[in-house]
Amino acid sequence: MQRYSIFSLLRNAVSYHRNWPEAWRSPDPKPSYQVVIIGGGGHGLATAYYLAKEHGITDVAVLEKGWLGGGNTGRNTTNVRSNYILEKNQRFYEFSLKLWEGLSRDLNFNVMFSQRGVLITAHFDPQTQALLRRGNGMRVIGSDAVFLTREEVQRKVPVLDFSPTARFPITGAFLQPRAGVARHDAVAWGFARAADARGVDIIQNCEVTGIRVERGRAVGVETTRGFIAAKKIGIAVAGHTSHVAGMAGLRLPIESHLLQAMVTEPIKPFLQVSLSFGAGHFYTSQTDKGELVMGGDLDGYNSYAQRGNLPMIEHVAAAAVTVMPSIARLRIMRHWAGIMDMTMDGTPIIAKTPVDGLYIDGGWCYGGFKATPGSGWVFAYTIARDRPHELNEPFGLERFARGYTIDERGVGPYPALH
Amino acid sequence: MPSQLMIRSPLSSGPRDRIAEGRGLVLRERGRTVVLYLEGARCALEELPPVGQSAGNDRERLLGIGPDAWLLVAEGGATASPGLNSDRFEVALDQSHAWTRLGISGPSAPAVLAKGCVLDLDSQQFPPGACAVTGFARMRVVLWRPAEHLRYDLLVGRSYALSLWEWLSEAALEFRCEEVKPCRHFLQRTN
Amino acid sequence: MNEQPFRNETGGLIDRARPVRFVFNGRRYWGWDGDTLASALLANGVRIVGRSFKYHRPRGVFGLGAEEPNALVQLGLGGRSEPNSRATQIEIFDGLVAESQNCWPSVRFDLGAATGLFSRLLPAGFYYKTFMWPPRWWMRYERPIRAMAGMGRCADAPDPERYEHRHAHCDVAVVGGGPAGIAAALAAGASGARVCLVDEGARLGGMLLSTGEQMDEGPALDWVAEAETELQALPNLRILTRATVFGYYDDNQLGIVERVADHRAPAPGEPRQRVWHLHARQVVLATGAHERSIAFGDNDLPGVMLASAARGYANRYAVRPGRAAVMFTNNDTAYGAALDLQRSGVAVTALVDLRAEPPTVLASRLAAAGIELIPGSAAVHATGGREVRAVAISRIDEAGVPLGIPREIPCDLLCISGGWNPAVHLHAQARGKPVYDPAIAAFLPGNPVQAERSAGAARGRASLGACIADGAAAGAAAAAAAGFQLKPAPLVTRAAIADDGTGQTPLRAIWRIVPAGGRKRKRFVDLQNDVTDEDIALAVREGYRSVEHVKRYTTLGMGTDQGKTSNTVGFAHIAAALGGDIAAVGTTSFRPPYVPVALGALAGMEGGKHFLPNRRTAMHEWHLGAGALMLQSGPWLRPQCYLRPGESIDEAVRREAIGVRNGVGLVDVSTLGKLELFGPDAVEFLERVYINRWRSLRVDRCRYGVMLREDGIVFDDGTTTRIGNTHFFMTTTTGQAPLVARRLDYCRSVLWPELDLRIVNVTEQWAGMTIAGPDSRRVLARVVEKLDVSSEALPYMGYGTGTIGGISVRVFRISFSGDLAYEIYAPAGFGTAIWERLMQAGAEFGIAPYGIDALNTLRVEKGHVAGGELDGRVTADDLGLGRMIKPDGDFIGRRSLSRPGLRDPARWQLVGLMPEDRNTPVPPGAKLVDGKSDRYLGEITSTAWSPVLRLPIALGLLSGGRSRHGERLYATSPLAGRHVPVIVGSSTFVDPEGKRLHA
Amino acid sequence: MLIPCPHCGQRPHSEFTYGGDATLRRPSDPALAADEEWLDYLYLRDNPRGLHREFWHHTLGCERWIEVRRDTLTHRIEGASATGARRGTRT
Ligand SMILES: Cc1cc2nc3c(=O)[nH]c(=O)nc-3n(C[C@H](O)[C@H](O)[C@H](O)COP(=O)(O)OP(=O)(O)OC[C@H]3O[C@@H](n4cnc5c(N)ncnc54)[C@H](O)[C@@H]3O)c2cc1C
Ligand SMILES: NC(=O)c1ccc[n+]([C@@H]2O[C@H](COP(=O)([O-])OP(=O)(O)OC[C@H]3O[C@@H](n4cnc5c(N)ncnc54)[C@H](O)[C@@H]3O)[C@@H](O)[C@H]2O)c1
Ligand SMILES: Cc1cc2nc3c(=O)[nH]c(=O)nc-3n(C[C@H](O)[C@H](O)[C@H](O)COP(=O)(O)O)c2cc1C
Ligand SMILES: [Zn+2]
Repeated sequence: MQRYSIFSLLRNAVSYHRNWPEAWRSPDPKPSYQVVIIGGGGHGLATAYYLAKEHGITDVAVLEKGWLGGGNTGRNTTNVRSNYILEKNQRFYEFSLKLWEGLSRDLNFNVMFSQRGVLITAHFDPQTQALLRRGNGMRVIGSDAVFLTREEVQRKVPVLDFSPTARFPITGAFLQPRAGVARHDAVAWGFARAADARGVDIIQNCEVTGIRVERGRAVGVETTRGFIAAKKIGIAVAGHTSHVAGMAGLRLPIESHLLQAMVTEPIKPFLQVSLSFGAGHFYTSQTDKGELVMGGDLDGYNSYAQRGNLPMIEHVAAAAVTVMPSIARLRIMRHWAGIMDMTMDGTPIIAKTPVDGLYIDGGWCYGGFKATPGSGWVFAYTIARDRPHELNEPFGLERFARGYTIDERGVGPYPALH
Repeated sequence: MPSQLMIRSPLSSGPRDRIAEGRGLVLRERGRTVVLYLEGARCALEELPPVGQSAGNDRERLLGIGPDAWLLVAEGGATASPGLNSDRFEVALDQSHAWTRLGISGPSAPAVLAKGCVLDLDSQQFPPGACAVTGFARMRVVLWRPAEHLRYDLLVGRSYALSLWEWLSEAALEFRCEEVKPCRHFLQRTN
Repeated sequence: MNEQPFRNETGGLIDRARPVRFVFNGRRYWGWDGDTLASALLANGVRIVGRSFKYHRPRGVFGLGAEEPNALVQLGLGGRSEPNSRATQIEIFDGLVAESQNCWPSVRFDLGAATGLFSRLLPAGFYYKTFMWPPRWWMRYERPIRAMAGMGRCADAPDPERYEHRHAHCDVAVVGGGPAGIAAALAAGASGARVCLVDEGARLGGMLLSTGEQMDEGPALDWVAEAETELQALPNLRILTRATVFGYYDDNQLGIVERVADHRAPAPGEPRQRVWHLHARQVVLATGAHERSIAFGDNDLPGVMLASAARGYANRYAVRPGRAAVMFTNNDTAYGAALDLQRSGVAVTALVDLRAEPPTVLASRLAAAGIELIPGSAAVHATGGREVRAVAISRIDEAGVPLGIPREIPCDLLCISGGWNPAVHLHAQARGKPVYDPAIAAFLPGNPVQAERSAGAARGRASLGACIADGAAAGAAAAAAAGFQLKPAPLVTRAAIADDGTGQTPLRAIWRIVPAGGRKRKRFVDLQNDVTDEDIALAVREGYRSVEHVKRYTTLGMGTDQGKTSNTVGFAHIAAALGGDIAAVGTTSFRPPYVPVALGALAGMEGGKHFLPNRRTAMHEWHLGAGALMLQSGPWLRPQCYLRPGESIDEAVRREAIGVRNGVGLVDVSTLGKLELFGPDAVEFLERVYINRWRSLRVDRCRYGVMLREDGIVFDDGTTTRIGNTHFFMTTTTGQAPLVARRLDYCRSVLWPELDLRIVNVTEQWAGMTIAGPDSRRVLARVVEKLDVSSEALPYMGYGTGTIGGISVRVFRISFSGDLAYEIYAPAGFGTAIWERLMQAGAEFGIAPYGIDALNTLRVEKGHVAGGELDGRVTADDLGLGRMIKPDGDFIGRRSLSRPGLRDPARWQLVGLMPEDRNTPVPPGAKLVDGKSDRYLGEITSTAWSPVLRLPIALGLLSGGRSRHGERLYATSPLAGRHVPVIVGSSTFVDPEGKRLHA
Repeated sequence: MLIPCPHCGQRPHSEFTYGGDATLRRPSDPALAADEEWLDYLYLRDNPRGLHREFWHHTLGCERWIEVRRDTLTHRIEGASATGARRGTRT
């Protein structure tokens, strides 16, 4: 792998950038691999990378039905944080956040992780108390969180509505300073390049159409490019988890729902934190290119359509101008949607399955981007050792039958509400 | 026994209905409306209007609001007894206080309504006598057309009434809509 | 004064009687009514309008309408300031103020252009390869990078203008008011269908407004005017102009943004923009086509313009976009442009055609006009510092590579035509899949998925006659599909145009002119985002091969124009780099909006004050009058407390709570959900939805009930009263009320349709108020008639009806606060009057209203659970309510309770907590720790100051809490910097025996 | 997306509240149901790519639960029907 740096950039400038090598190879699939990962999103690629890096397993193929990062990795609003309510989540996401902090250098690919802070506005007492419980828990386990007064919020995010007529007066805010945003595509590409450099085969335009199970053991996958045998198979296909797991006869506690997102036209720096509105479903951050990326709540019904609709976009826009009245003339440039793998308790599944040699990383809901390095790391561990790491032990499938669900929102088995 | 207590509208503290007028538009509260919720018809369904239709006259109208549910809307004092034999239903509940009735009329009325209502209010599609329960600016309303030309009546849950009134008044601003009778305006304070 | 050096004396669709004054970059200019900012600037000789995104290169007007990539300006001032506004679509009005953006100190001299010096260091994706050292320094690099990026600025004050939405319905929606759209509307309208014709322009006519074409009977624009009159006369037809269909959504719903008052001040109450939701049964897409560019050296200099745009400026605005022009084309359409420009006074010196054998008709027309035709040649590069001064022309070989030494032709206007892309955006949004047509080297609409059809230039039709015929056919087909009988539309048939044999010769699909060793100059594909052909080649070389990868790596087509003039050209470059054809490359996905839409417009009236409607109780106004501080609680506004002069909130809450414990208080509980259940099976239903028994409940008695979700977790709690043998009155918590109502209805109609009962939501009908405290009975007795409120007649958990002031009320002896208390429900219209009665009657007992904070204090003291504890993760047993579970019989959630996780002794259970020093307040939201590890054992869910004990208390959930009574732990709040030793105990702080309740 | 409420006619989906998979059958006596059967009912879903039978509640309308057959890939709705044996069937 040719290392990226300012020097290699200078060197290549001399030759008009004609000599940059491919970031990753595009090999034909081999007939068999030790591990096949289904899904070339951030999670699948990170898993392959850590299998190679942490466990020395390099006979790995990542199979992607389309183009790398074309799933939710390529369409998410890029919040990276560990400000969860429940301890098991806090610990896992904090682990992931630590990996993020060294990721660009680890991958030798600038993923532009910008720790500008994720801020949630506080408006009402019960909501404030919930934020306090959350932040205090994070602090106890060693993560970072602070609570800002109204005046501090105003200094940090002056564009919020602090007028006396504000629809939702702001009383303070909850901030995780180390949280932030990253460049989503770069995460897929960076992991792909680093995994490839360690010998992983990355195979695009290769859709898995079946999982071959013999005597309770997964032995390989049928694909649009033929059968590929594998000793172990990891599924990391986000919104398509039910579908792919179904190929091995599994039914999962997952529904697929749409989450929409949109970007405004680019403007000069305007918002210095990643902002979440505490009294409704709205959040936004500004990319380095200048657009405000915005999102809201799930559409709320099963769907694989991966496209937006007007009522939700309008609702998000309404929240946006309610929270920041000066952006009314800013224009939306594009809106789209992703297919969310919503679990019955809103918490992911990173686990072995009842089929030997078959592992699942899914159920990421709308929060799996931040998990990318962390889940890749523990999923690789789980596959390599055939048992979960203590961090993902709680995220097993059996938690549903045994009543150990991890229900952040406390809404029960109604995926649309998580 | 006539009540010694004053009944209060969610829109105006006085005894009079709140009214606003604009170009080709009258927006008015219609207090003293009796609303009876009826469910579970004991008579033949053919005798009752199906969902989306109504029967009766402008003094007393039966609105089909659900597959087995009706609202009887009648004018009169809030304690007047409705002229419908409520034995014909398994459930007959006085819901007069649950709803606030507004009337919106005049040539500009459809344009104002179309700002918040997705229904096709074209006279072909929604002729006099038609009714519907629908979302209006995120509130649930019962909307119907009395016989009178270019008039629409609607019921909204009492707790939402002021929000809806303020919404409609703003939507009607372009028709220069203004309150006609002096009536105490409501302060809205949220903290 | 009103000198516009590049404006012709006559011609154009501008009103010379109405001069318009405007300011650009601090200078005053004049234009005419009917101008766009772009045309007015060109008329005034302003050529540099903006700076590009990455290299900050000077840019001028490139297009004529929505496709404009370059001429983006900051429009307006203060709260009306709008970044990134396309000068080509801004209609000027008196007083308009605009300025260039993304430049400092000025657009002519921009320091940011220094990036151009390092541009070799900044190929596509350079930022992925550097800025990684020193570790964690990205945030520092990021700051200047962000400052250079972005474009315009967001306003710094709220927008004073209004926005709104409007719903509309029609049988046939026609998008696009060019000749095809007009013909479609005529044809569909004649059938009697309800038609809506929508066009983004200020007037109908589409391309005809800029081409000045002729029909056999006369100017095509006369036909347009006649058609407009006829359309307007149709009763069922609505024409929306200045209205862009920005999105095509499921079930044939079009999102349209109408610029009501962007070109003038809004009338009072009028919105600035209006978003229409048009529900159409059939849609005709007559959205025309966008001309595209060709990549050659320095093809971004101001003065380089689309041929159709230059033609439009000349014809529509009587503006000469330059003095001397050279045309560069790969197709027929630039010929007409050349002739029109020449006619309008621009000296067109040459037309360079990539094709070796252009059509002879066209060649002879050029010759007649004295324009040199240079076939089989290409523009290799433009020259000039900040503007075009000349163009270098070379002959090209088969592959399009320039041969020999180029010839320079001086010019200040270089018009390009790389052919046309049908505007398939809406078709693709409607899930159609565009298909590549090599004949026109463009993507055409594929098979429609929704009820839509394309017509005219949007379907690759080239000539005016073909567009009209196509539009008419599409309009007729749409009306027929909507069920209407077709009738002839005479105007359509009258629109005859003699075929002059042009537009038939195919284009030569070359979009990249690269001289041997030509690395000195940049060849732009995407002007807005500064994407060059080399960037695309680099992406492909580095393995970013999918069109989506190239897009994301280079940012091709990701600007505000979404690649309208550049995408197909870029795809062609990808195909070339991969050695395949464009069809295999495909397109990136088309997404709404077609043009960017303001957030304010999308928000409509919902932005701000009306965001989520508020609900008010019947006593709302009374509360305000009594000095209540109102709190938002879900949709409701509720009194937090009633402030007396000089009181702090804490003081008021204490006073109110003490008042209840020692005397009597009155609180508004109208927000509770209220359901009535009727029917022989109502009691069976209750048995199935609550964890406790109901069959045994006698008439006129209430009972507290707990409902679970099917997963065994507490869903809601409240009281239900048997007010008749088969008639129950249920209350739910405020927050869950709508959910409970829906879920009970689900149980009834989906799970157990066999049960004979009816559920009616009566929440709105009843105002609710609780009179609580030791004196409450005495007060109630004074006002209530026809009800014996003595403890014998109306015991704890008893129910009765009576009248107050002649109004019948429902009285429940229920207590949330833990004191003697009555919930009184009255018809909402009488709520205030009855409340006032109670206040009057209570005056001598010192009655005071209390708000939700005092209510909360009281229930914490009593150990009753509410929101903080009911967090959606607790079981009844966690709350100490396990004994309520009936011994037998199914109910929702029961089956889940046997799971080990729900019986784990380490579960968090409800406890009461007191500060060890009986003095220090317990920090809200604290975690409970033992001080020995970095784990927490539980958390504080509610805090209060106990009016009875006169010390701070708290409720919490604690792992294995019930077996830890007496233990000492810490309530730690690092956020507040507080760490308080607390003693675990029972959650009931007062009256554990319930004496007060039964008093 | 328009949902054809069998009672009220075509209405935008924003008037409705989603109710999930309509093929689930609550065990008639949950106490007798095996753990797997209960797990199945409570948590496991087919989550099909394609035709889905699902419940919707017409919240800003007739306030009835209805069953809708909808394609989750295209959002095309094949039909909708009322729930509740008794509702509206009486004469
Ligand atoms: C709008 C939106 C906003 C979001 N915001 C955030 C956020 O702010 N923060 C956050 O942390 N998370 C966020 N998320 C969630 C996050 O994007 C995802 O959880 C995460 O990216 C999932 O990564 P993945 O690699 O598991 O899935 P994906 O990136 O979706 O990758 C799965 C891949 O599997 C492929 N695949 C599917 N089926 C097959 C098959 N049969 N054969 C081969 N390949 C197949 C797909 O093509 C896809 O490329 C958001 C998601 C969306 C849609
Ligand atoms: N080769 C070609 O394709 C070509 C080239 C040049 C000129 N022409 C000429 O152009 C004309 C084509 O006629 P036509 O009617 O098909 O197209 P047109 O370009 O005349 O009209 C399209 C109209 O649709 C409007 N529009 C586009 N998208 C819209 C949207 N999303 N919302 C609202 N309005 C939208 C445009 O503003 C325009 O007024 C003919 O006169 C033809 O000769 C064709
Ligand atoms: C963080 C982020 C920023 C984006 N910025 C832009 C942008 O500047 N311009 C643009 O056209 N699209 C932008 N997009 C949207 C993408 O173009 C695209 O719509 C999205 O990745 C979904 O892919 P699809 O539309 O091809 O399905 C952005 C997306 C994300 C996730
Ligand atoms: Zn309905």
